[in-house]
Amino acid sequence: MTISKATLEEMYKKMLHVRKFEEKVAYFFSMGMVHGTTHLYVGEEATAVGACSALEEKDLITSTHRGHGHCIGKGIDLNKMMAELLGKETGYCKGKGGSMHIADLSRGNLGANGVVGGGIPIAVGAALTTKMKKIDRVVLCFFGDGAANEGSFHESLNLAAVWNLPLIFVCENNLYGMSVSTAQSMKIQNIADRAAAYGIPGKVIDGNDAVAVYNTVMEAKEYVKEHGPILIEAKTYRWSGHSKSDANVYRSKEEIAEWRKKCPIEGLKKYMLETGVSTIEELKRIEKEAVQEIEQAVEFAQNSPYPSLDTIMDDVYA
Amino acid sequence: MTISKATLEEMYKKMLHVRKFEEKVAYFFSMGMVHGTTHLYVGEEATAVGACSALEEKDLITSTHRGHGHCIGKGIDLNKMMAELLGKETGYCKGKGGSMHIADLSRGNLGANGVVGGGIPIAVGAALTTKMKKIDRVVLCFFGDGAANEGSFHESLNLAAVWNLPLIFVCENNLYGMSVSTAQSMKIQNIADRAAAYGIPGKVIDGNDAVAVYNTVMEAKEYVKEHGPILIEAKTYRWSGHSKSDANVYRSKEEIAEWRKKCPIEGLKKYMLETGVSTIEELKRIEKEAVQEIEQAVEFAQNSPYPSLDTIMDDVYA
Amino acid sequence: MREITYAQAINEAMREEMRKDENVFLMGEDVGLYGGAFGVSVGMFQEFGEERVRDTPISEAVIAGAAAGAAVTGMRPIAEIMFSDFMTIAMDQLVNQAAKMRYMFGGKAKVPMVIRTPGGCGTGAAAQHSQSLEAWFCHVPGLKVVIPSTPYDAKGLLKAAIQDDNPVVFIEQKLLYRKKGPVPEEEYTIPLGKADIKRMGKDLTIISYGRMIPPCLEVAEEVAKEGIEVEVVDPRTLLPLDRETLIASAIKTGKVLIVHEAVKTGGFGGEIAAVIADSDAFFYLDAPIRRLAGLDVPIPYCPELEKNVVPTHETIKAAIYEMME
Amino acid sequence: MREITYAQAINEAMREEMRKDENVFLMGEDVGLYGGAFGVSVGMFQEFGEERVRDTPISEAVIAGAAAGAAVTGMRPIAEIMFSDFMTIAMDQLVNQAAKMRYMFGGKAKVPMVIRTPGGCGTGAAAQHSQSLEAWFCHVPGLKVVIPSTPYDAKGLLKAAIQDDNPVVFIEQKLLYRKKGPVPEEEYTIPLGKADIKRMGKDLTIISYGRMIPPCLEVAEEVAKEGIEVEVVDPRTLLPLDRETLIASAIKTGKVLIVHEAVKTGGFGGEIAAVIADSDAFFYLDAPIRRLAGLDVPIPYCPELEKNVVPTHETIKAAIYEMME
Ligand SMILES: Cc1ncc(C[n+]2csc(CCOP(=O)(O)OP(=O)(O)O)c2C)c(N)n1
Ligand SMILES: Cc1ncc(C[n+]2csc(CCOP(=O)(O)OP(=O)(O)O)c2C)c(N)n1
Ligand SMILES: [Mg+2]
Ligand SMILES: [Mg+2]
Repeated sequence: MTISKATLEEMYKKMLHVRKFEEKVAYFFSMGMVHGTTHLYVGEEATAVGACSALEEKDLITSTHRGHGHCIGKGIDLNKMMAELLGKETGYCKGKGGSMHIADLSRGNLGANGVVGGGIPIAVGAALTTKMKKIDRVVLCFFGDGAANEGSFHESLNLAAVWNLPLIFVCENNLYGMSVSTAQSMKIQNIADRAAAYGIPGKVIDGNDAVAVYNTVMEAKEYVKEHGPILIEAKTYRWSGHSKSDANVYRSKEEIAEWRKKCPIEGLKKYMLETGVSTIEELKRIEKEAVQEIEQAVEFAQNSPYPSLDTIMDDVYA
Repeated sequence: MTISKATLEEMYKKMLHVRKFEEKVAYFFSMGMVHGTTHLYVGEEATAVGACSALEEKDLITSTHRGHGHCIGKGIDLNKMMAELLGKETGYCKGKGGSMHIADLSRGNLGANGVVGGGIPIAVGAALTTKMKKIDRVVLCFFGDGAANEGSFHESLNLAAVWNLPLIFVCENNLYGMSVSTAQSMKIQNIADRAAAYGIPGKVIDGNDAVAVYNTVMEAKEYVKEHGPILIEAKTYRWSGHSKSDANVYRSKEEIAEWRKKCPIEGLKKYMLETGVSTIEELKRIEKEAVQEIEQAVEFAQNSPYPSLDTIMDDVYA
Repeated sequence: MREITYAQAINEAMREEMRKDENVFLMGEDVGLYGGAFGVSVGMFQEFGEERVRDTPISEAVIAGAAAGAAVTGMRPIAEIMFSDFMTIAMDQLVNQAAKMRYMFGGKAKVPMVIRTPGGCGTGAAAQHSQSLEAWFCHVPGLKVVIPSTPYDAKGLLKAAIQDDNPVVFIEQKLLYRKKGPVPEEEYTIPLGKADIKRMGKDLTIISYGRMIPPCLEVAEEVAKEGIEVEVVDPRTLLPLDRETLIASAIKTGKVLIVHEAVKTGGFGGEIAAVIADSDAFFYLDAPIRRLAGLDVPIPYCPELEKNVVPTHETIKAAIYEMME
Repeated sequence: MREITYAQAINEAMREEMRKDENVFLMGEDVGLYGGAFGVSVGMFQEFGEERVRDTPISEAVIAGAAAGAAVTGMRPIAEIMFSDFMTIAMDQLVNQAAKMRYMFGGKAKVPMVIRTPGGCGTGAAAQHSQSLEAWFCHVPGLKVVIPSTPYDAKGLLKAAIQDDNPVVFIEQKLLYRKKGPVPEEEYTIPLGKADIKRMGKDLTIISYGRMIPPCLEVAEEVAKEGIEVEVVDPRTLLPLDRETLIASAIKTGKVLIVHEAVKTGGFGGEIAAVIADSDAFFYLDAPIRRLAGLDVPIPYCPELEKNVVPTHETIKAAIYEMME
């Protein structure tokens, strides 16, 4: 499959958005300007952006606690996203959700999720709607390697398989679920092998290669519409600690350094230059725009008001 | 492996006990003499008895809602078992548990379970005790094909695998979980194939062949003590409806008739006669004893008093 | 008026809503050809087919979660959990997902789903098939909780629940499934959140719900012969609770007896008692607020024990006499 | 006396019991090298090794179930569930299995296990990481439920919980983890089921627990300067509840204010109010029983909203003034 220049540049920009967004978030946290905790997506950009870029706006995703990459990948208003992070009234959730609950139903993002594995059954339901209403779209469900050990993973893959739902399961295997490595939490090498337990195909890909992720999801879309779900395992790595309070005692400096060398953004850049899709000047311009857009989002967010106390009881019931 | 005559005769007798016990229970229900519901084990005798006969008294089992066969297989006081079914004070649970909660901790039966899949995590815990206390025994966990779709199945097999616990998982695949067939509830042929998802061996056997079940569990015992868990899938069939209130609309008469031809008790009898282990007279004597013992149990149960109302608050806390 | 059973009333409610709105569908374990463990969905598979009456694997977590996911994307699922005891397996999806989506997302999501599940003891099914767990759900903002006591209420409330844009836990009562009562053939719904005074009286208020209503009404008739006029108030919807009606009755009679089958400690009776004790009714009460509820034990198997683990005709009557002294 | 934090007190309790009894062990997500999400088990992996401080996969159902299975076969597990919100995933194993085994089996089983889990909001973690679900567990016969408010109580109660032969849900309070308090170096335990009067007073009784105790005590000191003597009673163990101490205090002061962080509707405050309203204290009360509790909403993210979703210093004080009018 050849990917158009526009798409590649869009992917490049979104990956930069993710990277820059997360750098801002990390900074805010380090300055105590943000409340709560957060889970940075740095290092994994190719997975979210590659996968979501293969989707159309009408396609749906469910996301995770580490959801910023998915949000940006699926197309989001960066201003509202940053505002939500700062708990502002102008945020996606009017300041009530924060990092772990950003959702953009209008663009097919059914929401991040604070519960590991919590979004998987919801994706099944969304795919069920898709099938029952005969809508021409797919649902893509992100979750981590850790989530693959939750009962919800099992029940969901099985039900989606039995009902032949148009659902792409994307396991972001970043080798750890908080501090526990996949070697400690499962006795298998590839989570994709679990697909066989449900009679569906499983595929392992390089989650740091945006083009590979894009192409795989592109193919998967056609497959799942006809045959039911598929499980894609994207091998990747998070550069930062699990959350803001992580001292990283369970990983070696060497391991982290090794993976930093496989930077997904550098990888895509190299690909675009080597294949001659874009010139270095074009990419520089994109980088500059990306940085500016994040700065704008920060400004928007910082200038936005907090929600009024009067809103505290709003929106519990429809 | 050759099985001793004593063991084969013991197995034969226990399978008869199960059959006769269940016939009594069915009768009691039809007469409205028993409260509640019950799940008969008729047709599946070879699985429970074959598996448990390969265990020693110190080995542990966890059982299911369809637990009568496991109870008898693991060695039980038939009187107390029948008394429990009738809700009597002399029953295993002093009349508080009934059919779905018979447990005999003194003989290693950790209990039937009213929750589908509910016993699987408990087996993991029992196997963990076994490992931590370095006890030379195994735990055997029974569950149905339906239970294999519960999240608890997934979490349990994975944890047992990761911790290398001495645990034999025995899936009694009787082709239905209540009215829903395995063809409708999973997209795979063999549940044993799910073992690969946890990096453990899986094996399909004929659950109506007591000798095959016995031999498989015998081998598995050695294996799991050294290498961690294994998943055995025993293909079998329940002759009766799911529970007392089942009109059997979801199964054909032909299918039931076909399986009745594969009667596990007849099968063992034939094996014992053909291999010359026992004579027909010997088997007849065993049959007679078995019937008598069940009659005795009925008499014991019927003559036992109901628990006094004073006991209603007892045994909530230790 | 024609009489139908509580189970039939539920069946009719589902069918009527499914005929009207193609987004409504039913899913759960053995709800299809089998017709549901208690026969509640009998015939629906035949009428609507396997797409709209969906048998699921035995997987309560994904049943609830898929309902939430389908609801938030435009369907109006009805999910059956075969026994309310197994809601334990579905709690994350119900409580952390379905109930909270709307608030967490700043009001942008709508989760119109109903979980139907039978509760209560009395069928000899022992500790894991007999619980009354309504109090748990009432502690979850974002949910609505309904527990009907008559065929009429069951039908009207279920139709309202299906039409409601929020996740509703609809708790059915096993022991009422076969009980008959008048149900009109015409279309009607009963608004969620409105209590019903099942019997008027001036001497004492019983607040009860679900399958405890019939014995409370029987006892009320009996003591009426002795001149004690009991008012029986059935909230029907526990969340949101119609506090006004409850408080008004307490003010009127000055005596409140709360009756439920669920275990007393931590039961919903505590909420009711607290609402009254913190209201104006406090100044009108002339006796402590009594709770007559299930004993604080798991449900035992043996019929005699099982029968006596929850309030009975006798204990309800005794409580009334005691309070009238 | 030396002062240590609430988290350290819990850590000490576990270590002391693990040193004494080799059947005691800890398991949970990231409890090992990482030391637990809140650092509660820091250093234990180093002291006891990976066999006795066990990291698990992210699988709450089997964590609870394996604890039950280990307990019934002779171990005394302590299982950590990282946030009490995720107890939703472990409910079947806790409620249907661990809590009921003994009764269902006619008294033959013993299930000595502790589930430690942090509850409460205030950390900016929003709706799925901030709930206070103690009321649910209190509705389950067979369980014990503990929720300590000081380092001293945390240590003594946890040691008692580990020594107890029943399943105990031990709810820790995130916002108290870093709070220091006096804890003796000598061995001690605090019996489960005994309330503690944290402050004596004669004018009004506050019944509260967990992380609401510190603001209640502060406010009590403030209003004492104005001559209002508030008694602050901390049940510490919610199940079994020390009804006598609560009732006695209500009789003494005639005014009861219940304060908890959990959502008001269906919260444990209802149970407390009901116990008092159904006791002799009823005849001594000179004001309605007030409940000051969390608003009936999921926990919002934005700090100002989050802070005001639960009782605060100001609202506690206002409630006292109102009741003293
Ligand atoms: C049900 C549940 N259990 C535990 C947690 C705490 N927790 C949050 S993220 C996380 C690790 C998740 O690992 P994985 O699924 O691999 O995602 P990653 O963080 O690596 O992206 C844990 C244990 C949670 N949020 N939900
Ligand atoms: C968690 C749970 N869900 C549903 C049920 C109701 N139920 C009881 S047995 C059964 C079928 C179980 O099927 P399977 O595991 O194959 O065992 P079998 O009955 O065939 O022996 C069902 C759905 C239950 N007891 N527990
Ligand atoms: Mg991970
Ligand atoms: Mg089966």
